[in-house]
Amino acid sequence: MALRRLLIANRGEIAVRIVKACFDEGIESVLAVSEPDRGSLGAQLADKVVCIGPAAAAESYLDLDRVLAAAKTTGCDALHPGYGFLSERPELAAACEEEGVIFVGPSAAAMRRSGDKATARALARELGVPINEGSEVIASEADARRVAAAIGYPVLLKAAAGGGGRGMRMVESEAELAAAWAQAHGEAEAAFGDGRLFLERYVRHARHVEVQVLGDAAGNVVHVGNRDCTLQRRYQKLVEEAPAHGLSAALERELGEAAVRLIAALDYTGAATCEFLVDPERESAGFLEINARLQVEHPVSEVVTGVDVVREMLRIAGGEGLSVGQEEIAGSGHAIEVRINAESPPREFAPTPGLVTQWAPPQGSDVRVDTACFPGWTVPPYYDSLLAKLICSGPDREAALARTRQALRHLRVQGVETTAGFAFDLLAHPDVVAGRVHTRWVEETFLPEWSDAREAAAEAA
Amino acid sequence: MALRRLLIANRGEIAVRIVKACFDEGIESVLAVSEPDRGSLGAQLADKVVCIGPAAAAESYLDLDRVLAAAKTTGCDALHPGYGFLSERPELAAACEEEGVIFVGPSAAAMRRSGDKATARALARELGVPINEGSEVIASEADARRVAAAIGYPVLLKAAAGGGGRGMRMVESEAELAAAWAQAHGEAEAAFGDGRLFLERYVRHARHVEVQVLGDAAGNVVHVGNRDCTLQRRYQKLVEEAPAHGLSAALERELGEAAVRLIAALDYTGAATCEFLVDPERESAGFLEINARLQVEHPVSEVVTGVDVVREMLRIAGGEGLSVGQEEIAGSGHAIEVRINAESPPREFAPTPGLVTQWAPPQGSDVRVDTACFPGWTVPPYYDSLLAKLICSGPDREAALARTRQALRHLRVQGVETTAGFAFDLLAHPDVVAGRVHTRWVEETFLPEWSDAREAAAEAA
Amino acid sequence: MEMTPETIRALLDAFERSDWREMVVEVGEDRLHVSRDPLPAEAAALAPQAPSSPTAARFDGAPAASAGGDAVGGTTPEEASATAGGGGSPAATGPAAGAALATGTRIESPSVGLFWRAPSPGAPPFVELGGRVAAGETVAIVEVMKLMNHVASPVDGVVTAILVENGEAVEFGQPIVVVDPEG
Amino acid sequence: MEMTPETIRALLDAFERSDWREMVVEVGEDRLHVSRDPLPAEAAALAPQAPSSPTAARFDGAPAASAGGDAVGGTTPEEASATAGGGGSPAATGPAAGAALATGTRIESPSVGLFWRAPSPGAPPFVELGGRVAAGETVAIVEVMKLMNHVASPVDGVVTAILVENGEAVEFGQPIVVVDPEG
Repeated sequence: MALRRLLIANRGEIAVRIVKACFDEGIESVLAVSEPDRGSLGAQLADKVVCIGPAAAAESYLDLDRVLAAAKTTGCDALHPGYGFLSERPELAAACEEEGVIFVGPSAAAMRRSGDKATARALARELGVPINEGSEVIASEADARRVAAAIGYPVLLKAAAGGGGRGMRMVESEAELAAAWAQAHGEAEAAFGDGRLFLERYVRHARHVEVQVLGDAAGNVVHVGNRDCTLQRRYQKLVEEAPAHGLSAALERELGEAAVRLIAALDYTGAATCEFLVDPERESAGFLEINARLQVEHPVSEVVTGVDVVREMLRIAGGEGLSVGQEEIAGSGHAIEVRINAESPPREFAPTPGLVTQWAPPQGSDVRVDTACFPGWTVPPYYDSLLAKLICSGPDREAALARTRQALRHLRVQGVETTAGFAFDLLAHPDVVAGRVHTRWVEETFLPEWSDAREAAAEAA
Repeated sequence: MALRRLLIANRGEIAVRIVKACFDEGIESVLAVSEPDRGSLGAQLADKVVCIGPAAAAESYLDLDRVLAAAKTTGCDALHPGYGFLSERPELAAACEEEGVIFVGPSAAAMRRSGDKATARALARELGVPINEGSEVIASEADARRVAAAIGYPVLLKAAAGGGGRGMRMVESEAELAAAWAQAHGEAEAAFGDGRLFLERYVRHARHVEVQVLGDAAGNVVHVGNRDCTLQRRYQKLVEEAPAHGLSAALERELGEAAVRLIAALDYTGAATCEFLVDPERESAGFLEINARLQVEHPVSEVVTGVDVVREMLRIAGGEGLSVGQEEIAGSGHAIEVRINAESPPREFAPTPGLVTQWAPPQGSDVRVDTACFPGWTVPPYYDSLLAKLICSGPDREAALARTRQALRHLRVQGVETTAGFAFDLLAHPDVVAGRVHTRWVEETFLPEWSDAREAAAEAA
Repeated sequence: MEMTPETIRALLDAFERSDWREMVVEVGEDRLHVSRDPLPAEAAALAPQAPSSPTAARFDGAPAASAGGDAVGGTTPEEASATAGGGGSPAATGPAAGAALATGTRIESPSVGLFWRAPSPGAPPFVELGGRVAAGETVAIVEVMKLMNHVASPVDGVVTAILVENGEAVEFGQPIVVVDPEG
Repeated sequence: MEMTPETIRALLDAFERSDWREMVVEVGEDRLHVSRDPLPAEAAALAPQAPSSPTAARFDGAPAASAGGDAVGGTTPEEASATAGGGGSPAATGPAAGAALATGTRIESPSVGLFWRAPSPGAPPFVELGGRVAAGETVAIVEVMKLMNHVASPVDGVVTAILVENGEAVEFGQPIVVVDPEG
């Protein structure tokens, strides 16, 4: 039975995105907001708004009981967690099941199986999917020391409870482990209310490639193509593309099939992403993990395939089957998403909250802008700094890149400093144009060059 | 040779629409603005802005010399006039030709032939297109009296220089002629700087159906389907649809072919609209006139056919051929455009200029919003009151109507009173749902009912 | 006349039993202003507050003249009306919303949840209109998924308004009880 | 020293011949402030004024570190830079823009068009920097498609700035000449 009224337990651009999908599906949208988000764009667009707590995420967006109470007291029959916050907490899915609220996502059991890195890795091994070596959840720094020595440095410390680069640290040698452990633990605790960590082998010069998957209650599982998210800064994705460029048809097929097999084995409903590390030289891929939620970068897949991932999630949650079969999903052209953050690149990407006095994103047929920003909105200092996602497309990667740079040049924003200029320079770099990058390229190659050029220009002026 | 830099000699939503087409085509956009429009959305989005004069349209948007000087001084190689203002003035097309600026539209000669109602009518007669009886331009009220008596009352007084309902008056009897003549003349003078009038037979219970046509320099002419613009108030269109509903396939074909023949005979480049009065009972159509410019309601044709009318105009002006042939243009589904005006329906649709404190139009896959509005924009009192066009689509007319009503319910606007609530009620009326309307239905049937219901509700409260 | 707790209680009682929409009583520097409709100042406090944007009030999609009956879209005009008003506090449109008091300390809900006047069904309420309450004393419970949040009065005083019906939904920051420390 | 027309002329002359960027002379209550860069107050007056929105300043698409070379889109980074600054008055980025004067009556262009200092090529200019002008006297011509609009000074005074180069494009409302009635 189709959903009737949906609680959106999130904020920012993804709240707006889900309100839009509700509009499309004829579902009433109720947005749970924190105090400073009462006037947000999502709150303006939603059918109903309920304030659940103060600015602090721990007492609002991260408070499971309040979120659930918001759904219950407003008569919602379903809840969409968005990404981040509580989206990867099996406890929320379980509590929804208990309270008779449909969770838009996998069952608590499926989320535990997919979200637990050790289980997911074991499953991959079982299914013959090549994996990237890593540990189970680690209890203490001392244990981490032992495990890291066994895997061999460098290693990656990662949060067990969620993705998005929060609680992630590269550790080059044992000497760095103590500090990295403390930082990653604290970050994960703050972001997900769960500081558990695990370790992974770090592959140099690897690319981050992921596959978008959808599964329905009838057991149908399809993949909606792959994405490349290699351009990262401190494990925060900066730019995402669909499809991943330069992969052989065989590798693309292999990744897609592996992702479908993994999700199909999990009795999984909703959207999932299977992440892989790809070694471009050896044309090999290692499975990393499953993200059991909608991802920030889902629009690039939507743009190239025409599949509306969020609407599919809502339909699946309402018990309907997938609206498309694998044979109907064909990618066409290339799409690039650039995250526009309210940050100051010259000041170490420090957040720049404040009043947005001008906001006029470019309008173009090949330009999609997912944002919660509007002129007069004050970017609050309490949450992440994502201001907008600029998604540009073209018949091929070159055209999409050119369109993206054109769109970045035409973004009119005043009041807060943004990463738009930085992103323009990034996408104009020959290595990016040629696709010769890896997950640490921004920090190792681009940022030093970029800072030097800025300083030289400042001196010359 | 493709256009390089385009002067947009217009304002409001159509300026934004043309900036968008320039972005798509990789053309630099220069927007000519009046003093109060310096901060408009179009001015924010354009590559360059040039202020041509004060608020008064006569000294800015209607001043041919200033518009042309703006194009010349900013190094533009082309000029798009939009709709209204100077868009139907052959003098502008001629001056552009003289100055070596490409006019995005027909040649001055083609505009004269198509824009002159008598010539166009004669051409239609020659081509065997049935016409609605009317006069040539009339010199005086006395002449009008004589011509009207010959045609037979009721008659329509119309401005020779432009459309959009400006300078249009229905005259039921000779007694009304003097007042109507003065009003229509004054209105036409104010809107187009040209008070010339002509007369037309008024057909009761007729529907207004028009055909969108595009012609290129090579002589290719295609039509991009038809539109129904029957819902009008005082000859101002309120709602437009594509395709016109309930026409027989034969009549649809007849209108499309007639429009193509007319435009093909005129050596015409760019976008044109051929207007017809349709008698739905007798399934007969009479040719009215040609609008030699882009029209407000072009988006509904774009939505159902996928043809980007404005981009085609730019390509044609740059000497390229039409990107589509007639056999490739097929309508799919139904689209409805609602004009959201800054007007107060209960106060006789008086304009409501002022500061827009909230502007959050609905977001949906089947919803397109063409607007120059944004939160913090002040609707100036100097120009027309069009705030936004809400274009909703669906697989059929019923779905498109439902989507439109849903979108109207979700439009969040504060600061200025709008026609959104009025439009909602209009589109919920059984006669509109059934398509049982004519060009005077809003004034004769709907508005009296609506006012009564409002008053009754006010008393009950 | 003096604005003693008794006087206030008597006045409020009279108001409660009346069909008056609004009452203003001024005694010396004291001013009691009660209204069944939200007062301007109260209305602002009850409506969603945008730091730098207008409150999210909506176009009421179903004006008087509308025939209604829009089945597509999931939201019927009736539902649209019900949510019109900007998704503000549920109580703002509830029956108790009218009894807003301009004077006194407004105690706000610490969370989204359900508002309970008594510790358990059938038990006597924590406070009554016109009753005395000490600082730190519980005036109500806001239940968040079975978790009972006791809401304490920050001041000694007289309860001059109870703004939410027992068992109704409240949101964070919504005024629930008013205590006048002058009383 | 007194701020007579002669003094002002002499000072401006000295400034013109110097490589100073800015000059401030205060004599009693009179204050002469000349700068080759737009002065803050002047800059605001020269930038496009939005009644209720920020001025349309743009992200400069070609920062120092950019390799540039973006051919698609019609606007090269160079062109983007050239139009950056919000499409304000063309002269604001021109060489003459610097000689902005904080005092005096700013005469604005009555139209978009071309700025001419003389009635015809080769003829002597209507006014010179530091020269006297009477109210009603022509200070410049703004040509709009061959139509010569004579721009008259609204006051008697001394020409303290000519803000646009001969033959340059101007837009409506752009300050073109400054006349100090105190002079």
